Amino acid sequence: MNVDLILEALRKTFPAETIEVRAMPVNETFVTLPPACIRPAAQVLVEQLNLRHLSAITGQDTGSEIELLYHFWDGRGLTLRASLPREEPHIATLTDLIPGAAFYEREVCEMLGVTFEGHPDPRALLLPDDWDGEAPLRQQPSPTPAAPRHPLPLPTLGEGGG
Amino acid sequence: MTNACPCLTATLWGRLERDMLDSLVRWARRKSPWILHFNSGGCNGCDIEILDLLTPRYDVERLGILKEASPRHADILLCTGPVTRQSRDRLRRIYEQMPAPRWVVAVGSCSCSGGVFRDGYNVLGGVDQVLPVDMYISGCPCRPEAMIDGLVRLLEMIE
Amino acid sequence: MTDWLSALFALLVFPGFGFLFVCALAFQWIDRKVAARLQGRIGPPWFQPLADFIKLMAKEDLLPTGAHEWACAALPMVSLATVLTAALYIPVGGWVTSAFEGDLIVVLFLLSIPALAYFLAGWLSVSVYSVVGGSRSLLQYFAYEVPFLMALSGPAILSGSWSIARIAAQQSETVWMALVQPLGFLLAIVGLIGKLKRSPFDIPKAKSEIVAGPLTEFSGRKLALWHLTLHMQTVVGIFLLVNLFLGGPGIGLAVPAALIFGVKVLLILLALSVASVLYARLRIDQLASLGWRVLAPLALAQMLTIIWIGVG
Amino acid sequence: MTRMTIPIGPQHPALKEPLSFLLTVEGERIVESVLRMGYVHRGIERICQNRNYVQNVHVVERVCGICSHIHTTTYCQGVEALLGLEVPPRALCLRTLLCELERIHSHLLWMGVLAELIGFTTIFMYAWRDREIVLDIMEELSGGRVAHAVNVIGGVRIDLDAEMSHSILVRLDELERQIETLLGVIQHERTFRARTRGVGHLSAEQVRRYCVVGPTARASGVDVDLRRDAPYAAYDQLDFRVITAEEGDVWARTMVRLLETIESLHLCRQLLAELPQGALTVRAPRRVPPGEVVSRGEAPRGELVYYIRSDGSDKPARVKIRTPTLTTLITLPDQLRDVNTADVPAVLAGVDLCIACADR
Repeated sequence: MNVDLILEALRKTFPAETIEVRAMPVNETFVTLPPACIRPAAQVLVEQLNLRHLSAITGQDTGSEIELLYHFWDGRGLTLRASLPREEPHIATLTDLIPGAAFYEREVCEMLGVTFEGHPDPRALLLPDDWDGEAPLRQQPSPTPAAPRHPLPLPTLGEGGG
Repeated sequence: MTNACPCLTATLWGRLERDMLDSLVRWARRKSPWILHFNSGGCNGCDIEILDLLTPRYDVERLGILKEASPRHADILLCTGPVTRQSRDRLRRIYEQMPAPRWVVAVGSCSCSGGVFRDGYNVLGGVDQVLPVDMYISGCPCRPEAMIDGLVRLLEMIE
Repeated sequence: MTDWLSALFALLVFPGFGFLFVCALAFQWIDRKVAARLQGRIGPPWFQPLADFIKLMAKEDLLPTGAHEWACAALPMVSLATVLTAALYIPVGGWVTSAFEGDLIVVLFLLSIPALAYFLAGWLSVSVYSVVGGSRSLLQYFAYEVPFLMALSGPAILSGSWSIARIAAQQSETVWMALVQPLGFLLAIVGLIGKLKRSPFDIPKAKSEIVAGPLTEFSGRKLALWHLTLHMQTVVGIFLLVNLFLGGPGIGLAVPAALIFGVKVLLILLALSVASVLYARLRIDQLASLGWRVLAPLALAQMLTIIWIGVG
Repeated sequence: MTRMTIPIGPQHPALKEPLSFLLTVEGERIVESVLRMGYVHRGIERICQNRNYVQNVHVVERVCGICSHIHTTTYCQGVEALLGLEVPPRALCLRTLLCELERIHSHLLWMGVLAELIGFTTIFMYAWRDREIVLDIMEELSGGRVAHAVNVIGGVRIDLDAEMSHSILVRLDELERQIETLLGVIQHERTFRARTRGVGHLSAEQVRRYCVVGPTARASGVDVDLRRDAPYAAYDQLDFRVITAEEGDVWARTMVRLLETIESLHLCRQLLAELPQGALTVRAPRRVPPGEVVSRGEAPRGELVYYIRSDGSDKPARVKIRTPTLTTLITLPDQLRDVNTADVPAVLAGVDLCIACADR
């Protein structure tokens, strides 16, 4: 993977945007883009540069905003970063470009409450069916306390222990 | 007089017979514990050690232990891992499907107390939060030897 | 009076329930032990099958809501009864309890009833796995039964009699059928594995696919009876094969006939155990194609050859 | 033909861990499958935010019991990069040694599980019997059969001397003979082939679309392996082949994994022969300077990604774990379409699911 080539392609696609580039440890390049550019940028990566392996999507709540990190990989790492507002964050889905992104997006959606517009199946991925708390990775004192100790009436003892 | 005697004999005989039958059944239960394994949120470490029990080095079939697939056939429920919210109801349902007499064994530290995950937002704690546990086997992960020891002690309790 | 008593003895002790019960437990133990040793394990102690049986008998008997209660209770009894009845017509080491011309056909008929009961048990106990297992057991029945029947009719045709005792006795005078019809013998063993739903043909009760097949929802006493039926079927099936293929009781040697019979029976049991260890489980469509493309044509060819030789 | 719904899981003998599939079948053919996971979701990413960096080594070790070591390796590697630590070469080699032993253990375990699920109990017994050799070695090295607690931030906790290294080499030779026997049996056993050939097929194009990694991808002819593509730990000094196959079915995955175990054995031998002398750890400060890092490692199941962000305190602000199983789970509805219900266990086992990894 040639990072310069990718940056050139991205700058050509978004001439009006400022693209911040930082080299990070372990062969990684972080590129910050406005949220609206993520999907076109992914399109460029997939269709023009044949960079199709999306390793992961990390979502994090920095306290002031929700950050999404799209980790691509092709011999070197390339991470696209976008910042979303904390109130009703939403961004376009990548599932039609990269079907493998479906689970990553579902996870970010339930963990941080980010809406992925156009996601074909936005069900919860990991949280239980009866989850009624906040999105658990949002910064807050504690994400819905784990259900209290002894939350259920214990079944009658006696059949066991013979 | 003529009535009392056979009556007494019959009672004595009946009791003897019942005792013999009782001890026979207890013997059979001790010698033939069939286990069902359910992971309610564990990391896999204990689960592979449970499977390891069946393999040549530990071979628990020599103790009569068989790993069954259906809750209806099992005597002992081996639980691994902490109980997560999603698997809580399933764990209870499996227990309810098991015919009496049945026993529950918590295998591994998570299953005993919640282990390293006890403050997780999706973790309810150990198996005893949901089911009555008859035997706790600690360890992270639990060694196969410890499991055999725990199971044998449970079987002694059946006595 | 003595007639009546001896009939009762035959039903309950030998060669009826008592004898078959002991054999079923012993065979089950031998089978498990041999398989374990072949897999590098130690295997269960000798009383294991007995402990399993008693424990299951003493366990709570549950059925899911919606299952046919009386049918589920009756089916294991019916199949156990048919197996026991079949056993009465099979000579054990030269001991003939009852025999008549054509009892082979009756025995084969009786032995196929448990397969049907097994299917019904799956169908009536409402669980999805049971239903799938039941329909698989029926499919399997059609795959193995035809070659099995054709293979077993070989000795009957050749010896000109449909009485098991007479076929066995005739072999004492001539030669073992297994030597005359090695192919038929092989087909009969393969068919028997299918009939007993043993590995590698344990498709209807494949643990990793459909839990325990038709028996998934059975527990306690009913399960114990089902297991007993299956293991008694093993015993009866092996006895039948020994009588039809491995020669008759008397060979004029000093050794008692019962001992020789026992050795032959053990040989077949060992063959079954080894086969169960050596192969992966087949899929139902693979078994069907094996049954109809390979086993059935072979059995047919063998039968036609016998008829041709017999007539010529 | 009537349609029927068959539930597979959460408690099902084909699954060692809870996962739920609702299969809609026509006869024995599957037309649709719906996946529900999350039964083992413990919220590890959140737990990690509440513990300090040192405690987290033990938490991430318990993401998965089968590939525990690669989790700590990738995590420690990330934290070390944030700290700018130079880990001593001996420590890197020992880390790598454990990684490879773990790969052998994981692949043999998988072989056994697959064999059991297709009804071949004997192979299961043999594979797991041979696996005990690796477990013994790992136990002698670290004190744990399954969880090793070998890695610390800045190095490793274990050491070995010449005598132990010799005894390991002897046992590795024995293991190689056993694995070759196993390979021979599997290649020649017709029933095994009948149950795995053409089952659970994934094309190279599907692998790329779903971003599948590891042996599953390699069995479909996609040549990816982080050990070669982005050498971490001591892999840059080692010489090994990346095994690939073209067929993309369970059979190909079996071959890839078994040949990989042999390759891993060679790697272990190289490591033991060229083990550098020197320190085992460097001192690591408790507080980590602000920064972020993406750390990658090749787990037995494929690419493992850790993203760690530090805000300057002694606890990480975010630990994101992307495990290889998540990528294979997404392909399962595709793999299961039009498959015979009897092949479901083979398909599920074939991709080597580790639900504990995927749910975290």
